[in-house]
Amino acid sequence: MSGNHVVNTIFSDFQKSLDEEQELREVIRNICKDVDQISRKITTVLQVIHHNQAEIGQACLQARELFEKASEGYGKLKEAVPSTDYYKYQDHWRFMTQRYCFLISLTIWLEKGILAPHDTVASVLGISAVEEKEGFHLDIEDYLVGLLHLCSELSRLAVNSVTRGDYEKPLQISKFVMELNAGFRLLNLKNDHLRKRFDALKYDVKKIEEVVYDLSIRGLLPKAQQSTEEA
Amino acid sequence: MSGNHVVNTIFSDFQKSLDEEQELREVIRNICKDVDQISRKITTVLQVIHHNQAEIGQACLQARELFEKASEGYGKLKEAVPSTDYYKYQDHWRFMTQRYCFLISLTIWLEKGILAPHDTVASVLGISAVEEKEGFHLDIEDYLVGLLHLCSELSRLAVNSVTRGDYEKPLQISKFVMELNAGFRLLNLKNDHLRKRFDALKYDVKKIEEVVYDLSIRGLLPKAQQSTEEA
Amino acid sequence: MSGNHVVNTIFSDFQKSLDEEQELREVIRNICKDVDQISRKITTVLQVIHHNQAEIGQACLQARELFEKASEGYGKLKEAVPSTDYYKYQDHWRFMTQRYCFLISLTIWLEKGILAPHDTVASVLGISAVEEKEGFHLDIEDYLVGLLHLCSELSRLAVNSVTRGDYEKPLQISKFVMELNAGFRLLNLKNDHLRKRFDALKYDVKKIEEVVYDLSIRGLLPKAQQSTEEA
Amino acid sequence: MSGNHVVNTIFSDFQKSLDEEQELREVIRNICKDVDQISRKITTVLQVIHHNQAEIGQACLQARELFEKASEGYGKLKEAVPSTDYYKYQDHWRFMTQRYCFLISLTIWLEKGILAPHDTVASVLGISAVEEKEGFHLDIEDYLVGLLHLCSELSRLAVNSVTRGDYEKPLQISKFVMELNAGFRLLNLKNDHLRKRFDALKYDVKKIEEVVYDLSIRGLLPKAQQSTEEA
Amino acid sequence: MSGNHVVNTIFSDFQKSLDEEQELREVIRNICKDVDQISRKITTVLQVIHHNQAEIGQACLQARELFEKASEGYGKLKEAVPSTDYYKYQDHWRFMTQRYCFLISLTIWLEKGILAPHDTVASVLGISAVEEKEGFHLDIEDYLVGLLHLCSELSRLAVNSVTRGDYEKPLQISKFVMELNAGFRLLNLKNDHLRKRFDALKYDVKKIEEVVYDLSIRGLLPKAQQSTEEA
Amino acid sequence: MSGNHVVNTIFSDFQKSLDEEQELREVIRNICKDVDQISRKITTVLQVIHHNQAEIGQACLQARELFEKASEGYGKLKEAVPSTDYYKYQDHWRFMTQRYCFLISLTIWLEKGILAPHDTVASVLGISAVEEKEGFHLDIEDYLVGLLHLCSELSRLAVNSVTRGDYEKPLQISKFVMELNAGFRLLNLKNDHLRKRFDALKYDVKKIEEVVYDLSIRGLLPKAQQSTEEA
Amino acid sequence: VAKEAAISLPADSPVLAMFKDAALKLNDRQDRHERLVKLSRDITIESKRIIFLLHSAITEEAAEKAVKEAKERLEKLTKGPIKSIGLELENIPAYLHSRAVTAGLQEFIEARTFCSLMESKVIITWSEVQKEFQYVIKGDEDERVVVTLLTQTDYMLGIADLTGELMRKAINSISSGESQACFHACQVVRDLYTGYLGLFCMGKELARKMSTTRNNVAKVEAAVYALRVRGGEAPPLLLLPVKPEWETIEHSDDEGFY
Amino acid sequence: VAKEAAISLPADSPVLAMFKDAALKLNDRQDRHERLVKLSRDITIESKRIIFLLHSAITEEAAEKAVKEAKERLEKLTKGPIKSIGLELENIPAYLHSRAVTAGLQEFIEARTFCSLMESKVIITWSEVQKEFQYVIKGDEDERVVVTLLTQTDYMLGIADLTGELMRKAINSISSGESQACFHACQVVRDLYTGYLGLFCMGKELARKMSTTRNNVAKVEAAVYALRVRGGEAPPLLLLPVKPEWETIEHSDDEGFY
Ligand SMILES: [Mn+2]
Ligand SMILES: [Mn+2]
Repeated sequence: MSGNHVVNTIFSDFQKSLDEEQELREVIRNICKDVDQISRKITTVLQVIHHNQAEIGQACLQARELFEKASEGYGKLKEAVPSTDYYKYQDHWRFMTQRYCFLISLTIWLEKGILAPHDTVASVLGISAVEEKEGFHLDIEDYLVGLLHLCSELSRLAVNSVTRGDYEKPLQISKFVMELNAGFRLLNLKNDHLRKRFDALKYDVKKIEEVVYDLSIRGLLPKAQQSTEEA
Repeated sequence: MSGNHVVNTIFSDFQKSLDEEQELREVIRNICKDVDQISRKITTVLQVIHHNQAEIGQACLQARELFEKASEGYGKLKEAVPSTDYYKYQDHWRFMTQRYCFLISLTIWLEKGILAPHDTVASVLGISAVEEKEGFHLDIEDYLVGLLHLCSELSRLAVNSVTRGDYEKPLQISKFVMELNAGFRLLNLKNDHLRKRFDALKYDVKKIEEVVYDLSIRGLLPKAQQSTEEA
Repeated sequence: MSGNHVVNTIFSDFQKSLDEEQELREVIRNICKDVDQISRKITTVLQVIHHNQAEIGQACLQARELFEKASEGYGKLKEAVPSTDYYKYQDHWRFMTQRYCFLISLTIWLEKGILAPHDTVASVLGISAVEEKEGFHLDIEDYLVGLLHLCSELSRLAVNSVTRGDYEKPLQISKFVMELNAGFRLLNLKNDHLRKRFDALKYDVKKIEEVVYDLSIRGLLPKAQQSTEEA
Repeated sequence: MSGNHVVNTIFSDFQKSLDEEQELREVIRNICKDVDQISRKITTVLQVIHHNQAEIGQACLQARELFEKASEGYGKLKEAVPSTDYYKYQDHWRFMTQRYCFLISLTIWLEKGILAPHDTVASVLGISAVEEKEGFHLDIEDYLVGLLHLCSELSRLAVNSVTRGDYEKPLQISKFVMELNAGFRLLNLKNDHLRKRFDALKYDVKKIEEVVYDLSIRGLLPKAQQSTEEA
Repeated sequence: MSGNHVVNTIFSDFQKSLDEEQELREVIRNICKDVDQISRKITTVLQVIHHNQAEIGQACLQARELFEKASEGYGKLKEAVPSTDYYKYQDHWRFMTQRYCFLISLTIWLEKGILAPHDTVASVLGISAVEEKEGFHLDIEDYLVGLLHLCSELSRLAVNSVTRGDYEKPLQISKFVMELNAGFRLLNLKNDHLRKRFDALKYDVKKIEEVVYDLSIRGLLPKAQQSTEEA
Repeated sequence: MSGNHVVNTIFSDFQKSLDEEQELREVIRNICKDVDQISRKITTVLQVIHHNQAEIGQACLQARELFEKASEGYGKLKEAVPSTDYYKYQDHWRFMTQRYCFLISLTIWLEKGILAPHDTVASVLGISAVEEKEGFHLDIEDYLVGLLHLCSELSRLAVNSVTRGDYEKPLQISKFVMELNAGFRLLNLKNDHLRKRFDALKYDVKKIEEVVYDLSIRGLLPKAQQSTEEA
Repeated sequence: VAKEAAISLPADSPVLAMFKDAALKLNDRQDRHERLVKLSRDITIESKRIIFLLHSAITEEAAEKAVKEAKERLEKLTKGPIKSIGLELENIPAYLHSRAVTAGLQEFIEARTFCSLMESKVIITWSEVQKEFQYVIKGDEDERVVVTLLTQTDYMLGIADLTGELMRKAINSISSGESQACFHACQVVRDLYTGYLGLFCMGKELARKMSTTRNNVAKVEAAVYALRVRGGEAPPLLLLPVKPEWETIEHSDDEGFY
Repeated sequence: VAKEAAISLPADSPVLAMFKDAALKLNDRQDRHERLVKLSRDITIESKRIIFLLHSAITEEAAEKAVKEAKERLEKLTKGPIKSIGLELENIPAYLHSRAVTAGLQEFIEARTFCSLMESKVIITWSEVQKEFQYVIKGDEDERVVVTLLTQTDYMLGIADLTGELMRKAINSISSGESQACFHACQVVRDLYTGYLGLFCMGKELARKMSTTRNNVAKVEAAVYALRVRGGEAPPLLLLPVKPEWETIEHSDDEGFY
């Protein structure tokens, strides 16, 4: 019967596309697994910043090397994912990419004390920063989530810097995070995940403020800084 | 009728196996109930560490005695559970075993300030640390969950030590937990429960770091410590 | 530092065991995927019994061939799973095995009109029916769930047979399902899943009884049958 | 410390009462398990009524014997449960009691074709029908739920009687169930469970009416009956 | 017809008992509504403790007056509920009673800083603390749930006291809650609701400990306290 | 503080309106309870149509008398409910009104064999059929649900009429229900409840068709009818 | 510090620029999402109405008329809101907003395939529908092609719901006496069910619809069963048992039925 | 029979007329419902944006500006979609469609009360808002008044959500150094919480929001606690314990803070 034949075709076509999708997902999963493992290594490498000022530079170098490797992984991903299907498979690399945005922006901050722009982060990963009809890129939301992770880590760093006797970093962090905070306030967030992360930013800001206050009250703020503060 | 006979055999066989399983579960439940009760006593005994420095040693001794008793219970359990069925009945003792791992590793830390290895904890319970060919063992996952409980308890202890005027313990705790944290970070966890518990570790770490910070900024860090830190 | 060494050993050991487990799960998943796919083919092949009497024999033959293939897959599974870990990984093949129990018992019923005993079904899958000392077996619960699926499918078949003008099959089905029903009623079930499936059996029974009733009141019952009934 | 003493007393008192309750529940559970097993046997014994007219009498006798045994169980239950705590533990025997109400009223209907009154059913179980000042009784709601089960079973019996060629029983059933239906319709039910069961009654009624209809249109109604109907 | 008579009697009897129960529930509901409303007033009155130290005494007096009124309500309840039916209708007053236990124990703690024993709370409500032979009593579980609410409220109070500049209360609260915590830890809880509430206790404990820590590290602990602590 | 005062006013105003609403709901509930009880009586009175042709007229008369009483109840309802709040409280009488629509349309069908229009049904209840900004009326959806109940009851009546030997009524019912069925097909239903009820109409139609078919096949259709059929 | 920093973010700050840019992008996304959700809602409502229209036809000619009207209205959807979706996403990754439009497209597929079945007894395929979603846009000088993405999953989800409509259709055919239509609908539902049974890795959403599909099969099979056993076709004489006397009467009238 | 009856429903059949009439009424309802849902969605989105606007102001003058803009945009809502709701329901029982508009109105209340609090530290009351929902419509010759129904429950549900915004506001004030604003927000949240605690028979929806409200109280109290104990106000000297030496350092610098 022709009707039956059509039905059969419909389902076998669909199964074929399901199989292909499944296979592709397997490929993606494997690439992501490797790239994710690298991110875990970088995280460990960068942990040192909380306990050892002297090794920060070295840690950044190591991180940079690992970013290169990660970038190769992203290259494979870019190749594997059909150019129109970025958002179809995004869940596979979403959290990982957010972590990379965090790690890269942290490294750059440690290196130069500046905010890594969206396209810089993207270029470290070897992908585009522009969202077009087709193509693999760095989603702006993932980039922003990465920045929120960064603020959280920096608030921890502010605390640990003081423990280590470094009274300058908290102020530097304070300025930087305040700027980001001001920036984030410009965003009218709807997205659930991003919004939730953003709501937590306040607590990081508060913690940093407390650290700076603790320093200021004890006259531990670096001189130059202090006079500005009192002004 | 022979068909009927087949049916009857199937169902009476099944009922028999159902009954046996039921009975075995009853036995396991009863053993676990007793062993669990002991764990609750130990928990109470060890609560004293948060309020009374002087009684810690005594508490450890008491805990040790109770571990002996618990070990007898685990002996019975080992006997009751067929070697192939460890994972069939695991849910009965899983949470309890995690609590014991916590309690034992806490006791050992209090006694010697070191991390109790997997096989040491297992031997306190009188069971093997390896999933041998056949047999009742201390699942490494349960051991690790126990360690995560330990970190949580130690972060509480750091807080309470300071209240009690003991400014050394927080530093000791800090070092210990940081090492564990570094270890955990390398793991590529899939397991849901362990993963979730692990995600909470960062809060414990942060808490401990903040306690150390509070001491540091007030110059309350023990001298020796302080110089090392600054070095 | 020795403490550090202990920590490292623990975590690298654990990572190793995690990796091994992960790998094993991957192997199991892959085998199961293939075997499961076969089960779906068989399911589709056997759907013909509802609208085409003539092709039932052919469908059974096809199913038999596919069971052979499935049996090879179970062979691999048996090899892959350590004897002590059947219950650790059972979830991977549980639903699939229940489906096979259903498909095999349906095929055997279609071929010979009898109930396939537990060990027959197991042997079609090439595995043992007994939970021997160590080893991969056909869990009796899964077998029973398969039988409940069978009753459900047969109640559908009773309806469709009549539509097709076959008035004998409903009676045959009625006898068969009543016997199974009587068997199940004796069980003191605790297990949630089996219990739930069993509770649905009464609807299948009722449906079949009503089909037989419809035939009987219209004098459509086959002769031989009718005299027996009246006797 | 006296405060501490108060606390200790409170908790040890409570643990004692918890333990006692636990023990009592264990006793109740064990009794219920046995009594429930008997009910399952009776259910199986009475299944024969759907397929074999001749053995109905015998089945009733067997059921009666088993009711005696069940009654002993209820005796134990009555003794175990304190008079003020009937409703505290009711959930343990609620479903089982409903099943007994069903089985007893079915047996009595099969024996004499009449409705077993509340107190008759209670006396078969050896318990009181009234919620006396203190004590274990047959809750009327459970009795009514039992009657609703009865209607359901009788609608099935009407169908199967016809299959068996017994054209009288459906009429007898019809009269009986219609009366019960009229009774239930007068109730202003609030209770959720009873209400829900009651809502299903209309399907049983409809089924029975359709069976009588099928007989009537084919002229299969017994003579005597037919004339009455037409009168 | 006699059958019909039986049916009628059954249903009219049942309707009568339904009506009576309904009426009783109505009575209970009305009493509970009034008593519950009072509890809400007390809750509101006592909220002042979080932001106005000076009015605490006054609030306790008001609460006491309202307890008198509530006690009258409980008197009516006691009269309305038959001695055997406490557990039948318990759901009507369960949550309300738990709230009263909380409110009374809070008031007594505010007044005298001690734990209100079970029988004291019961006597404030004018009911017995024991489940006597027959009768309305204060279920110990409800009492304990009330205490858990108390711990939660006190942890909030600890925070707000500090905000208000009262640095003594947190210590008093800390001692009190620790004792209760130790008591609860000994319990082998099965009950779901109580268990769940209990699991939340640890968060209250932690919060209070951190408040005391914050005071301690800043040298804000009242003198007497500090010396004891250091001892 | 003025802010606080405003907050207090907001809540006391709201509580006042809540109290008033609560009171009103109580009044409504009580009226509905009585009116609902009448509907139950009417249902019982009209049950006779299934078993006794001769008493149908009498039953209609009785129903009419009870409708009068119900209409008084609706009068009270109309008075009690503020004219703008019909849909605020509709849930209280929704199901009851649907039942009345069913009962009234059934009575009118029994009396005259015609469809009771919306406004007729409304006028029997003494309320308006028009939906205006304000006022108590008969919601069109409730009226339609009532008609669906009617179809269901009539399909039952078709079956029972045949049993009673009345071969004319099924045809009359068939025509009537077919018309309604055609009418309902004009409605583009979204409403969940109405849609669901409507989906069940098909089964009533099917049942009626079967009855007419059974009669036709046996030549039991009234003469006049039969010739039309064959035409 | 905070206050100061927050306020003083200078106009030429790169941080400010970055966030302003991000804000623009995020707002665009949100607004687009809202517009797409509205389009999807419109498609859903009209599709439901088309399905309703197709059900309401009882006679064959009414059906023809209904199919004709349905086709026109479906085309209006294709050339209206569905095209708008394509235009909206012309330069945007389509999957980014697939969740906004899935409900509407699924319902459209339900209507579209239902219509194709009634017209030609054949279900229009995914690629055929996808072709209908291609639009040639004429600019001032050049032409360009815009496509509204229809994922194969959305198509299959729509088909799964189609079984429900076919079940309704089948039962309706009984009450209007068209047993052939009923049998046909039944077989299509069965074929679709068999198709779904064979699927592997079908995804959560589709798996969730399986139990409804199973129920639809049961209902439609019960309907044709009833049609055979109670309502219709004379049973093959060969299978007849010894006729009881009441059967004689019955069959004497059986001639010419149907 | 069926086929015949179904088709032959004569044009003058009262049954047909009744159903045609019913179909009209039901369609009207559905269409109206759809329109109202769309209005409600629009109100929700714009209200959320207004709340966002109010949060984004950090300095006092920025706040004044934001409040001014918020008021204008709120008024646009009142005179736009909210008025449309009133007009849509001018001759319709308003409660019939209350579910269609509740989400939008609640969100509006959240924004409206948030704005009133920022403007005057006082929450605008239900009856005041209800008054804003009254519109004088000028016809050719006469005037009439149209009111958009705001149920008191919707108002209270909006206020319950307001506690969340106040909590955010409070924590934001800390990070921008305005501790007075923080204390004020804290006290308002507490007062609202106390208010809800005292409510009796508050209805399911409101009861469901209580745990969120409770969390908001906890968060805001933790914030002011931290402000006091760590970030700010010198503790009253009377309460100070014997100063350990390290405290001397600390307090020597404490002068002039804040
Ligand atoms: Mn649909
Ligand atoms: Mn909000």
